[in-house]
Amino acid sequence: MSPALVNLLYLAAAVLFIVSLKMMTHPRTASNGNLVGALGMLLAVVVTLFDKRIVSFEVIIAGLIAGSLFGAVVAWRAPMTAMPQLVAVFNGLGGGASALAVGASLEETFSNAAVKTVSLQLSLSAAAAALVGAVTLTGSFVAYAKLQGLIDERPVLLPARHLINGALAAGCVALSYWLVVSPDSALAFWLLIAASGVLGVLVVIPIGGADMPVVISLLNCYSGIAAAAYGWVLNNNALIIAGSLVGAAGFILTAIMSKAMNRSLTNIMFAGLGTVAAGAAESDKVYAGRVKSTSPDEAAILLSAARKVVVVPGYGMAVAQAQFGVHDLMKKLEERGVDVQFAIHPVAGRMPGHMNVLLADAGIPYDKLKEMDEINPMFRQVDVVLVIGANDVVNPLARQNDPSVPIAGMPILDVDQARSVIIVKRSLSPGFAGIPNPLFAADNALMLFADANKAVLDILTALKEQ
Amino acid sequence: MSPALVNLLYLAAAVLFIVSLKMMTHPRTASNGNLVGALGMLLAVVVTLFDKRIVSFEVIIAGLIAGSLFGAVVAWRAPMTAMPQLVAVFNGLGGGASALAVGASLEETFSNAAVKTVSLQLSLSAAAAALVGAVTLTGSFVAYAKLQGLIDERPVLLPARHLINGALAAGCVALSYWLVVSPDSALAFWLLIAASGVLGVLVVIPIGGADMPVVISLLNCYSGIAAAAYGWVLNNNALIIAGSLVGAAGFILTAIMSKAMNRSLTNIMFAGLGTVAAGAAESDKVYAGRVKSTSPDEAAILLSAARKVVVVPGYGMAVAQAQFGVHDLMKKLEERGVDVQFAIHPVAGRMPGHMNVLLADAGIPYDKLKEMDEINPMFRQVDVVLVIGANDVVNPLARQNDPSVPIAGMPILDVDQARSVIIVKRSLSPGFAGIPNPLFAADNALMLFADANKAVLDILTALKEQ
Amino acid sequence: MEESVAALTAFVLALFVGYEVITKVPPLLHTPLMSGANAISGITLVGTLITAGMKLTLLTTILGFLAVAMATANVVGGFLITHRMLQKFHRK
Amino acid sequence: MEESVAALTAFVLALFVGYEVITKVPPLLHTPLMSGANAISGITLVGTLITAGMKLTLLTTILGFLAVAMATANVVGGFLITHRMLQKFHRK
Ligand SMILES: NC(=O)c1ccc[n+]([C@@H]2O[C@H](COP(=O)([O-])OP(=O)(O)OC[C@H]3O[C@@H](n4cnc5c(N)ncnc54)[C@H](OP(=O)(O)O)[C@@H]3O)[C@@H](O)[C@H]2O)c1
Ligand SMILES: NC(=O)c1ccc[n+]([C@@H]2O[C@H](COP(=O)([O-])OP(=O)(O)OC[C@H]3O[C@@H](n4cnc5c(N)ncnc54)[C@H](OP(=O)(O)O)[C@@H]3O)[C@@H](O)[C@H]2O)c1
Repeated sequence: MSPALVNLLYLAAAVLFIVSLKMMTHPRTASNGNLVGALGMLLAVVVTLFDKRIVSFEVIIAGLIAGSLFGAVVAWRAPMTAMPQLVAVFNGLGGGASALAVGASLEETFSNAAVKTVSLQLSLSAAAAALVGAVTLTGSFVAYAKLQGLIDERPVLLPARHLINGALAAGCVALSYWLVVSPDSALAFWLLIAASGVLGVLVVIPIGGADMPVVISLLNCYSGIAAAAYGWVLNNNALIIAGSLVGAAGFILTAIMSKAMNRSLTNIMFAGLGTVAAGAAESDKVYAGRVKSTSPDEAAILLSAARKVVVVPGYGMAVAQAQFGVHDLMKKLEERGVDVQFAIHPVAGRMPGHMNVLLADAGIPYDKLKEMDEINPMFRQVDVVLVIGANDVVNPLARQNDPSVPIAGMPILDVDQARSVIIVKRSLSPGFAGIPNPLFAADNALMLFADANKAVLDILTALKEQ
Repeated sequence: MSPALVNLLYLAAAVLFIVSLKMMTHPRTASNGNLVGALGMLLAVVVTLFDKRIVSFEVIIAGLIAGSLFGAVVAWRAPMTAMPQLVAVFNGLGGGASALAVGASLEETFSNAAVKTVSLQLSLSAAAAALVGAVTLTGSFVAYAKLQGLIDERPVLLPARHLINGALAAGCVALSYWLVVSPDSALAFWLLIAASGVLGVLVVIPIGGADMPVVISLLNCYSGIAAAAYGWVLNNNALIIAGSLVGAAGFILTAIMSKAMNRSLTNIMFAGLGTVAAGAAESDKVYAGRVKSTSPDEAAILLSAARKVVVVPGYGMAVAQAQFGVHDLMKKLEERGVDVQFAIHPVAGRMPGHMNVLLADAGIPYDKLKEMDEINPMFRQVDVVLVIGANDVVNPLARQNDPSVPIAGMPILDVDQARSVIIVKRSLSPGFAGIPNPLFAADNALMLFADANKAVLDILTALKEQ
Repeated sequence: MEESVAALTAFVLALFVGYEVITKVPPLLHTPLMSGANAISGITLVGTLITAGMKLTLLTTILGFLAVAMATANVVGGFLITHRMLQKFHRK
Repeated sequence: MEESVAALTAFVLALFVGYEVITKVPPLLHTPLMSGANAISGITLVGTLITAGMKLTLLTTILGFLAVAMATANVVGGFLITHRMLQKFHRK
């Protein structure tokens, strides 16, 4: 194929990626949009294989088969709840791949006896790929391990960690300099890979498990930028455009998460949040004998007497895997003529859109899932709000201007305006932000202390027996 | 300057254009956005002047001065109501400029004794520039003349016009072919200019004055595409990017207008609409003695007794230049504690956003101007709606599915749901669509037959005398 | 050909940008948008400058002058009327 | 250098496109968006193919194989989990 035709087809692949992302803006078209993206990728791969530059196919075919098998099996078998860590793994693999590929180019250049120097473009891109690729690889795997529960998800705060990380970063810069300025062997490259790999681990270890989605999204953003830089080296528009699209996506999702949590990126990356426990004294003051608890039977009576019920799911529903029970509960209530809707806070759970995926998995139609801005004005007309494992996203303290409250200024779901609120959680212990929640002591609030899944099933049984 | 630096600066100019359009998405930033666009243009011009290719500056400086003076004087002195035709004039000049520039390149090539052939790229682009440029130039000037009232704004329907236009278009194609295939003199080019110029006149003449904004917007779209094509010849990113931005803008505005009028582009371009008069019989059936008329005094009493008043401006307000009186009326009513708002239909008037510009010109703050979707649910709570020179945009016939109604399916302002409606216009004659309006015969409607400006001033006087 | 593909890339991407950005402009600002876009289309001025900058015969000099003057009128007039219009928009 | 400017042009324009398009994705779909974008970032596969296609020594062969396999896993796995997730979304 002529170079112009190749480039034209790469452009077509890039346009398919854009169309794919555009189709992601609506749930009706999103699924086909993903297929369009896959088509774009297929086109890019086929064009590359037909391009003149490829002379040997054995390694490629072996790699394609091995990678496809691994990717397909892992993606097919993973449960819906493991999505964040799965994205992390695949993203890490992608980052690692570009680092290794650049390493191979470098080794090949050095193994070629005739060539004794490396072009500036290659050495520059090698340094960038080593840095970003290795950090993405190890950082993503630490994120995976934390979310999967393989290692402690709490922040691991090494003494003098800022000092160690600073020294490592300086080392990386020095190695990159060596690689770019006097590239006489691949040693600098592999040392750089090693140093960046360690740095990736050390940077992610001190971040709490709950902040992992932000980290994953940020690493996703990096790998997009890395792909674009790689495309610059290869002068390949498909890589450049796809890379910057991904970079933008990662950046925006990171920004949305930080904004919705009302924290800066610096705070997430360096503050080691997630270790603070709420002072017992403080929570005593808030709750002090004013908390009323209830039973599944009473909850069932309240719910079946209501005309309008809104369910507010939170992280606890994900932990307890209660979404299937919630689906059955919705069906049962609807059979009795109760209007059931869901209120989804933008940062409920632990990643953007977390609750939507779980509820969709359980078969709840997406037109029942209401965004915060849409449902907040309606809570006054709601008879019963059923809060399932959510805490921070319904905490009225967020409305205060007090800077000592970590979630101050974060918009919340105004469930306290409903006639009555039933809150399902196991104890009075705080949520992600580590602060007590005055809602639990409100006049119209009833606590149902139990595991979310058990509570939902018990309510369901009670409803059936009524 | 090195070519790379030049291109980098052109890219910067293009980014400024994008930022400029992005800032146009909010009235708070739009004014600065326009300045950003002008800055981008300045950058592009300065970069071009410093580029090596320019050897003689006299002609350039003379042209810059002459053009600036003309543009500034015309733009500065024109009244706000003349905006559509002004845009047409400037757009036409831009189209003509690119045609002449390409013509100059062509003449220069032929005058150069050494060169006996012209590159395919130049002859192709010359044909394109001649076609688009000349059509834009003459078409825009006809649009200007129609809107300015220099020629009859009604469609001029020549006999056999489709035949004549078809023949001319075929001639243009033949001339382009000659120009591209055997470019041995500039004669083909100038003949093509002449033919396209005539075509531009003949294509626009049969379109009614009210459809002119659509035509102007379409010509704007063309001139964007022409600029992008020109950029392809010069291999200049600033032209390519700016051109496609403008092309997209023109296309979208054209689509919005056709959609809001519920007509296809083909219908607008070829149907010669605007000649139909409503059958007298039909309107008799609709109005048949059920129309109640009122006086400025009675209107003043109704308005001052209201708590909530919504003003619906239409084309008649623009014709009568009543916006300043409307502003004073709003002030007077507000002094008396009446809540006054404005309901703006997307195609009220004769160009998109027409009413907004006029009301803003009269000093009415833009947060009082409500879009259709926002205000429609609120009409039930409105005491008095004051319709000033609007007709089609409040015609309940549009709600019917009857395909013989030209505006069937067009969304309208639901003014008939308000407690009472006062309609200011000079007679029962129809609006742009040429159909009767059952609203005028509704139980809660009162007609105030007068010129819009006179009626508003009379109401104001009556209010002051109360 | 390589260059043409690069040009096409810029063209296609800019169309997407244009589409996305312009569909976000509210109806309130459609008239200024129309005239602002028209001013930006005056970018052909850059092309006319290059042409006029290489004057040779009397004919091309005249053509170049006219082209520059017309394009400049488009640019200056376009930005100016847009500016005048937007100056009128203000909150209470 | 010319080429680099063209690359930069594509990069900048694609950033604008990405920003405009992605800010329109509703929160409902943020998780699939994240994993879909990750799948697209597997475009580095194209780069690894070019590298692996010129095998020379044993070391570069191994590296090339690993790179292709890892990038393929990213692409295949990424699109597949996105597909599985999106299959779950449906109206009543
Ligand atoms: N979505 C995102 O993108 C994202 C990303 C990072 C961080 N965050 C943060 O995560 C928080 C999300 O708020 P949220 O309201 O969803 O959750 P939350 O505030 O973290 O509260 C979760 C609650 O669920 C309860 N819970 C845990 N396991 C349970 C089980 N098995 N059964 C029943 N209840 C259980 C816990 O109380 P008990 O222990 O008493 O049961 C806890 O109070 C916000 O602070 C947000 O800023 C969100
Ligand atoms: N905005 C756009 O982009 C655009 C573009 C092209 C076409 N259009 C079309 O234009 C129409 C706009 O609707 P519209 O309701 O604004 O206007 P309209 O339906 O055209 O009605 C205007 C009314 O104003 C009255 N009028 C004219 N001069 C007047 C004066 N001096 N004083 C008082 N009244 C006067 C006329 O009645 P009298 O003669 O009885 O006074 C006429 O009924 C729609 O059909 C739309 O599709 C809009």
